[in-house]
Amino acid sequence: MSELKAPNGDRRPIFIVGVGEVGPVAEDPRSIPEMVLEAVGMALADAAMGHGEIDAVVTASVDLFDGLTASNIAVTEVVGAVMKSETRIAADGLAAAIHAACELRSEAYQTVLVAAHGKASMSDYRSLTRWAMDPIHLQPLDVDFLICAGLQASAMAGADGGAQRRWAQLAARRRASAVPGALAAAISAEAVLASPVLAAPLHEGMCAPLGDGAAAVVLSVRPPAAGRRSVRLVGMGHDLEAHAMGDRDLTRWEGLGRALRRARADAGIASEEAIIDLAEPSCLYPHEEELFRQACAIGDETAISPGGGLFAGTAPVVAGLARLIAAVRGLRGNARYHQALAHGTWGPAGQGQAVALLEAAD
Amino acid sequence: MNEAILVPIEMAATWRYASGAAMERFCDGLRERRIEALRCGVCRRSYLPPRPICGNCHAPLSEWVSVADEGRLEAWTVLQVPMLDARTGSIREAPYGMGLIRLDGADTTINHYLAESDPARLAIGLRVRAVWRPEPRGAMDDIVHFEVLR
Amino acid sequence: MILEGAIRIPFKYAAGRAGSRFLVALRDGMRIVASRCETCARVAVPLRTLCPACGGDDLAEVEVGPGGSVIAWTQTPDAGSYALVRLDGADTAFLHRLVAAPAGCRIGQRVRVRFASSRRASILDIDGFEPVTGEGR
Amino acid sequence: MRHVAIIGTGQTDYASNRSDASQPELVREAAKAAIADAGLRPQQIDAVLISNMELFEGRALPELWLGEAAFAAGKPCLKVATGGTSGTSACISGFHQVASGLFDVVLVVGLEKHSEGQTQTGMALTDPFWDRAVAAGALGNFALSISQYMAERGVTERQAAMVAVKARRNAARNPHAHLKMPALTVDEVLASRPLAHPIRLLDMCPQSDGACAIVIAAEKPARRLCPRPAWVKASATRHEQPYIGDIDRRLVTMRTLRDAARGVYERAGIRDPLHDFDVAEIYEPVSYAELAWYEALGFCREGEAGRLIEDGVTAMDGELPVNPSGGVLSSNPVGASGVIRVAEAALQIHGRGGERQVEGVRTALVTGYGVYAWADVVVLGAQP
Repeated sequence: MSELKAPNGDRRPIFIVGVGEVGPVAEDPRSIPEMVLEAVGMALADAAMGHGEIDAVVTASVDLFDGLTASNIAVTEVVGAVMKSETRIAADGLAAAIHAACELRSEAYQTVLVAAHGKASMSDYRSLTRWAMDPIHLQPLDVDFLICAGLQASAMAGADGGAQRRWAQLAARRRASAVPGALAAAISAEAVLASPVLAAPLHEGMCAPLGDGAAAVVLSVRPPAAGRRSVRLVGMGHDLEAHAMGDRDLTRWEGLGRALRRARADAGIASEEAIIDLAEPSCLYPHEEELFRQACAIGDETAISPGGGLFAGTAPVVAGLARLIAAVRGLRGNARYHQALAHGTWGPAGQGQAVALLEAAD
Repeated sequence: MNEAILVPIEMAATWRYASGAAMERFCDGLRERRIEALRCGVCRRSYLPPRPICGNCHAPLSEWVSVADEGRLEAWTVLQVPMLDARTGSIREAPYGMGLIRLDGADTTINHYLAESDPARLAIGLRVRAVWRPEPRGAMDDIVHFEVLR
Repeated sequence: MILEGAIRIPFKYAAGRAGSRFLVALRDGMRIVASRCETCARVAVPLRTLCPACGGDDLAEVEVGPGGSVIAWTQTPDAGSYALVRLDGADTAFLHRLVAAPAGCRIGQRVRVRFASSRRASILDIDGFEPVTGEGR
Repeated sequence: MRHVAIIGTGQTDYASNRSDASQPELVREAAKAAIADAGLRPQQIDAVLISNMELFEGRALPELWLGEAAFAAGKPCLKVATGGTSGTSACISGFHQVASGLFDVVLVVGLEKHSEGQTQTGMALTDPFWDRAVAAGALGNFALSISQYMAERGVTERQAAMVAVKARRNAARNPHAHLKMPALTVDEVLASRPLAHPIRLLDMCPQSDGACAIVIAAEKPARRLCPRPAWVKASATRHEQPYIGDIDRRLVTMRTLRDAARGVYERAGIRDPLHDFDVAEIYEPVSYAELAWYEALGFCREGEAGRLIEDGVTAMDGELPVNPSGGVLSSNPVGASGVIRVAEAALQIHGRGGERQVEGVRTALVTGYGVYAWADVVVLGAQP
């Protein structure tokens, strides 16, 4: 492994050289391998690379959501992992990307492909999330991720009567900026409040619609070919909160605060006030975006989810990697953005949190 | 008094699996007792089951090859304990034979049941042929099992 | 083409030392048992083998509830209602169903645990929290 | 590459049914033992990795419920689930996380509680268009590949039975092992209930409940805390095509294990594995597989594996003791089995192997095996 000296100490910069995303759509008629094949093909083309230049693969998938034991076996060939190292380590694509960056930092590899897939349409996804809950004290009550989100929203709204309206307006604003053809059509705040309640105080119009998708990213310590604004992953951190809702302060995402502190320490960014030009949060509900802004101390100077974020639609497990892709595209396509933050979360009420800090290298 | 409590929970779940284009054509073929493999343009290996790409060459598989419903027994065993038949959810009684069969025209083997379940009458290299269900419906169990050609 | 595949498989999860004692106390004594951490004195429900606050594992058994106050609640069209309740004597909140509250309830509402008539050392030995009328407006 | 070492290990006892403890309580038992063995306090763990084949217990995202018991609440925590290689792959991920400089100390915990679930879950959820049509499971699939291996390499049922005997006799000196049979004989193995020709009951690994944990540290803490750190010399993972029929004569060729071993030997300076290694903990779900691995790992030439076991070369007093712990054949909580291989090899280098300690271990080989032919290889050494 050649010794590449990094500008900031012994660590080499990590470039995000290729991104590719499929969906999210309400229902993709294709098989999971076909969807992942397309996303990987897009990412490799974007990186102007072939499988021969990929040293290792990191994948994100969940057996119970795919209905398949060791479900990454379905994508081994399409991610190019035959006779190669594949690490199937995450339930969210951004967490997988963070582990891939660790593999690069360890100098085990120079270029790593990250892939994630999720098909909410192939199962009763919401009821499958019950099987992630404590089987002794929670699962027999049929508690699932949506019910946990309702409880967190309730704890945040507290006696604040205006919370629902504020959230309806935020959901309407996010969906209005979604790219045409997205999973979620534009909707007014009134229509959001008129939509059926799924888990009080959450109305259906507030909830990010779940669908099918796949995403892939190529990370490398080798600088990308010139000609386009290159994007670097400069800091990363993740965290796992306590599982029981009753053990946590539901009015805050403490785990995200810790993950961001780790990412800033990793990036050598000392001050809390480091500006973030673009944030791509992985928030399924408006109250989660408030938790996100609070935990990351993000104000109005930061552009948040220009493309609508998850409110435009998302695929489970893919969400965090899709946010990383949105942040990379944002930095590439917008000269006034220099620092971006991509966020991923998994589990009930944001129990797992991951943060990646990106920089455009002009 | 330390009673060890167990919490019973039954999992009942359903998934809607998408076959993908290649597997769909393969299953359609089975309905007419036709077996087709997909050949890799680079390494020329023809794969069963068919799939989007060749994992060795990272090349798309697009050349369909018709394959016979008989071939060579490459490996065999006889299951002597009952096993779950995941398709039906019922238990498949023992003994029953199983083999890896290289069908004439295919380069990979397929794992399927054998009619023969006496180890003394099974050996690598035997010729075997598929026994089809009377009305195939387009699934791998349209082949009931493979009989040994004596 | 789409193929439907289903499984139906029974699982049985060991509640373990702490879980078993908690569930047996529901069944036999209609008591809600929690752990008080000898290191940081926080009381966590249900009974644990480790303190969620400081990670300590020197824990004493204490009883909490049955009354408490709602810190969060939700209602679903199909799966009923749920509440997170800080039971009297506990530092952590406890999640269970909300019963006898068709119109839901409000944060801070006083509730009490309603036990099931027939109990078999399960979390379902509790029917849920029912609002206490007339106590603490 | 930044040097990393294993400085602590912890294991529960493995048994067919540990309904005395919940899954988190087993995880806590192993994690606490490993942290104490490393001379650390839980707060000094920077990140946690969990290895668990969630579907066997019908779970999704198991790290959410189990993480706290592994001291992971408030810390970075991820999970690996890649069949039998889950444990070794989680350890390799831990090596990379420490070598990355992001963490100085990482805890890896493997767990499985087969008694809580159904073994058929693994078989029921195979490819619905292909494997699900044929009820085989690991047992049937191994039996198929063994018929090829026996035909081509001439190994006998008796030689396979010798592997099973070595495993359970070694296990008798391992307090954690599930199947301790100090007086097991070859004839007893050959007389045990037939499962899938030619595999008999005692040729096959058990299903066990249990957890195993290791603590991985960067060079500075490793030297400060551990008298004889088990340094990670090299590691590699190779995955394979998805269907059993894709893999040509699986046990005979095993290209994944061969390629992983070749690369790792090169980086670790291993030229003659049979003599350069002092001990090996390899992943053998069935007796015949250990013989196939001897050849794939270069302990002997093709077709000589039978002679190796007959001549006692891999016995405790042989040239290269294989699986002093009793191996997967004696204890098999799948999500933990790969971590057990790494932990047992590290114990040998630490010199804390107790009754199963091999004399003067300086270099140890570890392998992980999963699904049809996924392979992991790790080399540990007394020097970085």
